[in-house]
Amino acid sequence: MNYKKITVALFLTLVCSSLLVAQEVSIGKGFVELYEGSGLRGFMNVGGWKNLVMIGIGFLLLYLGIEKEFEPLILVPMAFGAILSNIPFAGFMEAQGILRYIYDIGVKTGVFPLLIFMGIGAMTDFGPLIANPKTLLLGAAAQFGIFFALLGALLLPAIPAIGFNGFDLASAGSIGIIGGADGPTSIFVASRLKPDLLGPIAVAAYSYMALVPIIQPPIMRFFTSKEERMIKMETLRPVKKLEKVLFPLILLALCGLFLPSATPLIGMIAFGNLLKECGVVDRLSKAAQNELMNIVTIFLGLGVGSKLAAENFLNFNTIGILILGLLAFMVGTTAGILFGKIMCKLTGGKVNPLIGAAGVSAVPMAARVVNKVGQMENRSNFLLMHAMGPNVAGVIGSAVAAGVLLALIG
Amino acid sequence: MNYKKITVALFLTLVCSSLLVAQEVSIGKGFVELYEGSGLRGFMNVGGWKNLVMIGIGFLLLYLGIEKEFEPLILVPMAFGAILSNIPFAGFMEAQGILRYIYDIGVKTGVFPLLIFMGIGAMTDFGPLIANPKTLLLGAAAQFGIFFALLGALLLPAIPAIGFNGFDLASAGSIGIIGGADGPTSIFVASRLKPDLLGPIAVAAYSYMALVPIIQPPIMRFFTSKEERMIKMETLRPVKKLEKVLFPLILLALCGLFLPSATPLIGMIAFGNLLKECGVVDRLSKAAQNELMNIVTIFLGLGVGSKLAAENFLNFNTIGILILGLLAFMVGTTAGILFGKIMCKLTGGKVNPLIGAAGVSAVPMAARVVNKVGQMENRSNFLLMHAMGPNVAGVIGSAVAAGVLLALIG
Amino acid sequence: MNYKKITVALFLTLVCSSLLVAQEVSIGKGFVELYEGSGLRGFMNVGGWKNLVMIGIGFLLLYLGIEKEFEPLILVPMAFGAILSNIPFAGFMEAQGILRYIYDIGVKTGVFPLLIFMGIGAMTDFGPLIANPKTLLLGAAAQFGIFFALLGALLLPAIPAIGFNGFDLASAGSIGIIGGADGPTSIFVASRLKPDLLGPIAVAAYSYMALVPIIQPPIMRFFTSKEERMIKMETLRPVKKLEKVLFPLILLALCGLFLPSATPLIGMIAFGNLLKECGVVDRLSKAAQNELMNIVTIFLGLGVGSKLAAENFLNFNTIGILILGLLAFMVGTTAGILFGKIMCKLTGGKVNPLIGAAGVSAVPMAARVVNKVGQMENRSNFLLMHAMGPNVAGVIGSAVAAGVLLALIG
Amino acid sequence: MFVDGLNIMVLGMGIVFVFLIVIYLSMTLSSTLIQKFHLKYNPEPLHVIKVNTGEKDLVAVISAAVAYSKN
Amino acid sequence: MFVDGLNIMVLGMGIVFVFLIVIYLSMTLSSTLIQKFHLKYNPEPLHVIKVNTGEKDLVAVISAAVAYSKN
Amino acid sequence: MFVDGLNIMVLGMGIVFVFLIVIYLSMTLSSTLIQKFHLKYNPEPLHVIKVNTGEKDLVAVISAAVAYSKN
Ligand code: NA
Ligand code: NA
Ligand code: NA
Repeated sequence: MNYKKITVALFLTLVCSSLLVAQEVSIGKGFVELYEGSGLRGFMNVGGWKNLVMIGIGFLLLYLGIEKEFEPLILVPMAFGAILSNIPFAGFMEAQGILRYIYDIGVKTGVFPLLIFMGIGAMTDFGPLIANPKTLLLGAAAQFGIFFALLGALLLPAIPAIGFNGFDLASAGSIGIIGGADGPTSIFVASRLKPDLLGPIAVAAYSYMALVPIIQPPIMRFFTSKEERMIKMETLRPVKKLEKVLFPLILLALCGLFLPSATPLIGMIAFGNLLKECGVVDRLSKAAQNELMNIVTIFLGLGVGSKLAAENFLNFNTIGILILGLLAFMVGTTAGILFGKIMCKLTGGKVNPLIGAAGVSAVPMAARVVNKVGQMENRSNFLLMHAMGPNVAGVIGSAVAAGVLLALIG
Repeated sequence: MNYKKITVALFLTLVCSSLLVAQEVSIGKGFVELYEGSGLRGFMNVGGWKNLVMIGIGFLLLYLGIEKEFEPLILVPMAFGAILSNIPFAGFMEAQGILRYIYDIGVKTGVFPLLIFMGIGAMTDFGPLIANPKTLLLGAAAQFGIFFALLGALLLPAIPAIGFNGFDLASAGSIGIIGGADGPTSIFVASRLKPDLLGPIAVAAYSYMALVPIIQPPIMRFFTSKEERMIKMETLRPVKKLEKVLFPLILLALCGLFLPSATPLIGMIAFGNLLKECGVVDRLSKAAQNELMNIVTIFLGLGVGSKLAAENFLNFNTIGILILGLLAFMVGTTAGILFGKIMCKLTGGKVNPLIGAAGVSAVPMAARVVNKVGQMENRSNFLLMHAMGPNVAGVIGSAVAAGVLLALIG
Repeated sequence: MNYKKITVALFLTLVCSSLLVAQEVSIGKGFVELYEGSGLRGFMNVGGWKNLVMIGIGFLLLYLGIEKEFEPLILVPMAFGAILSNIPFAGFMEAQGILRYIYDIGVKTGVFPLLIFMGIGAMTDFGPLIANPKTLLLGAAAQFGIFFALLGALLLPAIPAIGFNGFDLASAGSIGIIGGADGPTSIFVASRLKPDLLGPIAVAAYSYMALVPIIQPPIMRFFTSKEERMIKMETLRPVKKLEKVLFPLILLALCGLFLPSATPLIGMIAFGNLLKECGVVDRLSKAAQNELMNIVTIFLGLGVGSKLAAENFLNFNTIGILILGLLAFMVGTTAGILFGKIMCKLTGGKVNPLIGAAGVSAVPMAARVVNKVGQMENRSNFLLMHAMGPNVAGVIGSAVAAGVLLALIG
Repeated sequence: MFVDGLNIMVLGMGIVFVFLIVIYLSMTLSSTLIQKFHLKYNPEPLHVIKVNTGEKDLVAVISAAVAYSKN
Repeated sequence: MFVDGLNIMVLGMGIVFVFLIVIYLSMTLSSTLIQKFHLKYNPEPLHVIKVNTGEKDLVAVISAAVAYSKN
Repeated sequence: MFVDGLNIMVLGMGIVFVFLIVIYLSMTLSSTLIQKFHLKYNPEPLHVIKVNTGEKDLVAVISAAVAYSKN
């Protein structure tokens, strides 16, 4: 059909002629404009290489999150946030940028970590802790790492030659809390005490939580004997529903009375847990555990990732934070185990000291690690439920420690 | 293994020596600081006992919500919000407090009640009303309680001796709407007319809605004879899909034409209902009913609870509000029943006057109460579906009344 | 029972006497106030008829969305937003109006379209594109409609006599992007370049996307021969999981390097897609696809609808936009098909040119239309999967085009 | 102010009744029309080529794509 | 500042231990009381006329309404 | 302004094509490398002690805890 060909020809002519006309004018200028606004050019600007390095770190975190399954739920969004916010001229952190909105609305205000805490409350069964409340002490002992790292941060001398100014008290507190082995608590405290360090602190907190199966076992074996590791514990008593319902209320009441600065964290976990345990608001409990939890996790990850800006991350502070954070973890684990040994002695060998290591929190990974280390000595030794007690106690313990820090430093 | 013991010993020495050093310095000062910031101390400050009373009220509401299942979906979060916001120094209502954000973003703006209305629209089947539209009149009559309580509020004399200044028009309108027996409507109107009274009004509205099975039956029996209560009603005609789809559109059109001040409420319920009935956007309808509804319910409860501040609640206004609210409920129920009796007469006994009581709304409880009271006289009398008509009509009726109040007072 | 009758009588007397008293005073004034604030009156004010027309358009969009199933997920909320925001005195767009909040928070900022893009990423399988990456070129060619319409918009002369001032560059770019056949991209670009035109642009974009089954087939048949339409394509090779996981990362890296202004769109789609493909964060992927997607869709629709204000819609700009948008669609389709014919020639007849039409995006409708048109010639020809490649390539292509426009005009 | 309250009461109850009666009349009218003209709600895409556009379709296509590429 | 740190450490660990011991005591007390007085968690609506008010009920009524009107 | 438009058109279509061709080349390169070196996507936790850390695990532990304590 001829008229088709004519249409096609006409169309192509139009296109070509417009190309010819346009080529005479300032296409070059437009091209330069595009080039000037490209990431390629941005990376070559002063300091641009830093963004490139941060993007590299973002991809590394992605790799760890996806391929090695290090806390992927938070690491994948966080890594993506880091990558996006370090692309030059992409404007994610500028006035109208989406990551800026997310950070300002939910991270800077502390709202997202608190909603995560509500979700954790709605997901956590405090039964094992109620059945054996003595394990609360293990959750207390393991917080020693927090204060140890705080002290360590203060001891680091300023070395102006390499641009390191030492850490002030607010920074030291934010760093110490990494030893609490609880991501949202770390983010919450850092957002209140030292938002500039939020990026590296969150990275350290989640990284070490993911590394629990690597960091803890050697320490556990170093400080315990084979006999201690083989101790079998008595089956936990059954817990009544009423005890579970009252638990969050008791927690809240005591926190309000003695340490209000910890109530944002403790209050939200108690709220979530009450939604779960009271049994008459299942719709809300499920929303807190699922819909809201998932949405907030995406946004929290992106928002925290957006704080992995080159100027805040690529400096000697970060190295200090990573080292101190690791120390905090190790010392916390050690303190938990040593206290476990004391409890073992005092109870005449009824407590397996390994469960003290779960006191750092890092729920539920630390409890599982305890179980595995125990089973390496004795396949029939099931410590999981016994380790869940100190494990959830550790969450409470680090929230309390956070409250103390916020009250004394904040 | 000796080296282990040495490590342990060294570690313990470090801990102990640091304790000794530290004890020489100002630990006392830090302790005082913590004590000064504790809830214990806060309750002993001037006015601190009021916070304690409010927390007690919070726990009472929790008890009612959980143990007695009084509208637990809203009462549990509301009670928790009240407790949290009354803990001294916890800062939930201060500039960076999470409850402050929730209140400012969703309650003060009226956004949360409107989203709840959208969800209610997506959950409500207007079929029984469409099948028997005459029951709209019952939903109109039962709104008399609103205006009765409004008048009552204006009649209360100011008694400066006890610190009661009487109610102004805006307060009276906000109080009256409690008689609408519809929580979100009450919260919406109060947030526009008199935010200071929002706390007690919301508590009164949800409490009386929960108390419908206690408040209504005596009134129902007082104003009706056994014969009236035994009246069986004709089976409702089937309703066509098209009628259901058109209903929200008609509702919206009329509301826009005659009473725009009611369109925020009516418009959102119509929107939600259209999502449900049109059948082509099930994803959105389900999101409005579930995900969004649950999340907003949690936040609305917390946000409203945060208005249960001592200074706004512990005064004679609240007593007046609780009494007037109860009156509004009772008068509304009475008006509905009396109008039901008139309809019974006019139709030659085809209408059971009991269903008039469902006109206050309090969906679906009031309709169920009608059913039960009917069955107490005659086990085979199923009034549920017949009562659903006036029941949902009551929601529309109180939204219309709210529109009138907003237009004339707001 | 006598006492009952007395109560009833007393009650009725009270009501009637109050009516009498009240009638003496300014009920008339109140009635006038209500009338002055009614929609009826509003429509009679200067310019009020325009609101009425816009409401009519809203109902028309509802009809198209519901009865004709034109993209109902977005059209139903959008139509409702248009109706609500055009009701006089209802205040949906005023300082405390819910639609104003929704628009300001999510549409003006570009947050909602970006979240939709994340959801699309989490829902899209790029497998067919990875299996046959040459189809990317078809997705590029079909973007010609964007720039054609842009040029067309600039060519329209200003006709002051009818109040048409011609389009400036920002307007032309926003109009052109309609040819990208991608709703969120259009909304995002318009919100950045020309928010005033957002309403008609969104309406045009979604309308034409819905009209793909009407607009495209005649063009497809006009530019292709029966033999071409009957071409069967080779089965696509299987795609490895690793390729799918790497795809969003490659996309992001290239976009960051060469066209940062497109990263908000491309970055969010890559993020969503990575959540889906990496397989270790299913909770988040599902949240992005469902909960978050549905909630944001409701709000985006309402927010965009709120921009269908009479003053922005009822003018000659809108007519121009509708015509230019249609042209953009048609030219884009044509360009895709013509490029398909070129590829057909170059590959010795291995590519069915029809699949070029799917390059406009409008996922997945355009791909289905290709399949149907192909099957009309040969029932056993399944082009669906082959058309999905250019189809999703079209999404990327128009996001890239959007980036160019934002970089050069924005 | 008491008189204001009385006015609001009369006006309010009046408006509520009138408005709900108007709804009643409109519903009756609409139901009558629907019955009389045998109108039906029967959403059906008006397409030259019949292609479903609802979300089921989207899911179908995506599932197909997923099914295809899972190998 | 090091002294500040030491103070915070001592005070912090002290508070953490004391606080968790207080929780421990309170839990033990509450468990004892529950055991002793045979307290139970048994949420039951207190209604003159027994009408369930939970959400299941809402769903039931609405389903009933839906079931009814689907014809 | 018409010239501006032409420029944008040429530049725009040019960039779109170049960019999508670059994606095409990168994808081809990546697919080739994957094929050549038999790379696989096989996420597996690198742990001295093998402990799964995904969410299934979390759910499992919590369910276990729930199961245990429901008596
Ligand atoms: Na911890
Ligand atoms: Na009502
Ligand atoms: Na496109």
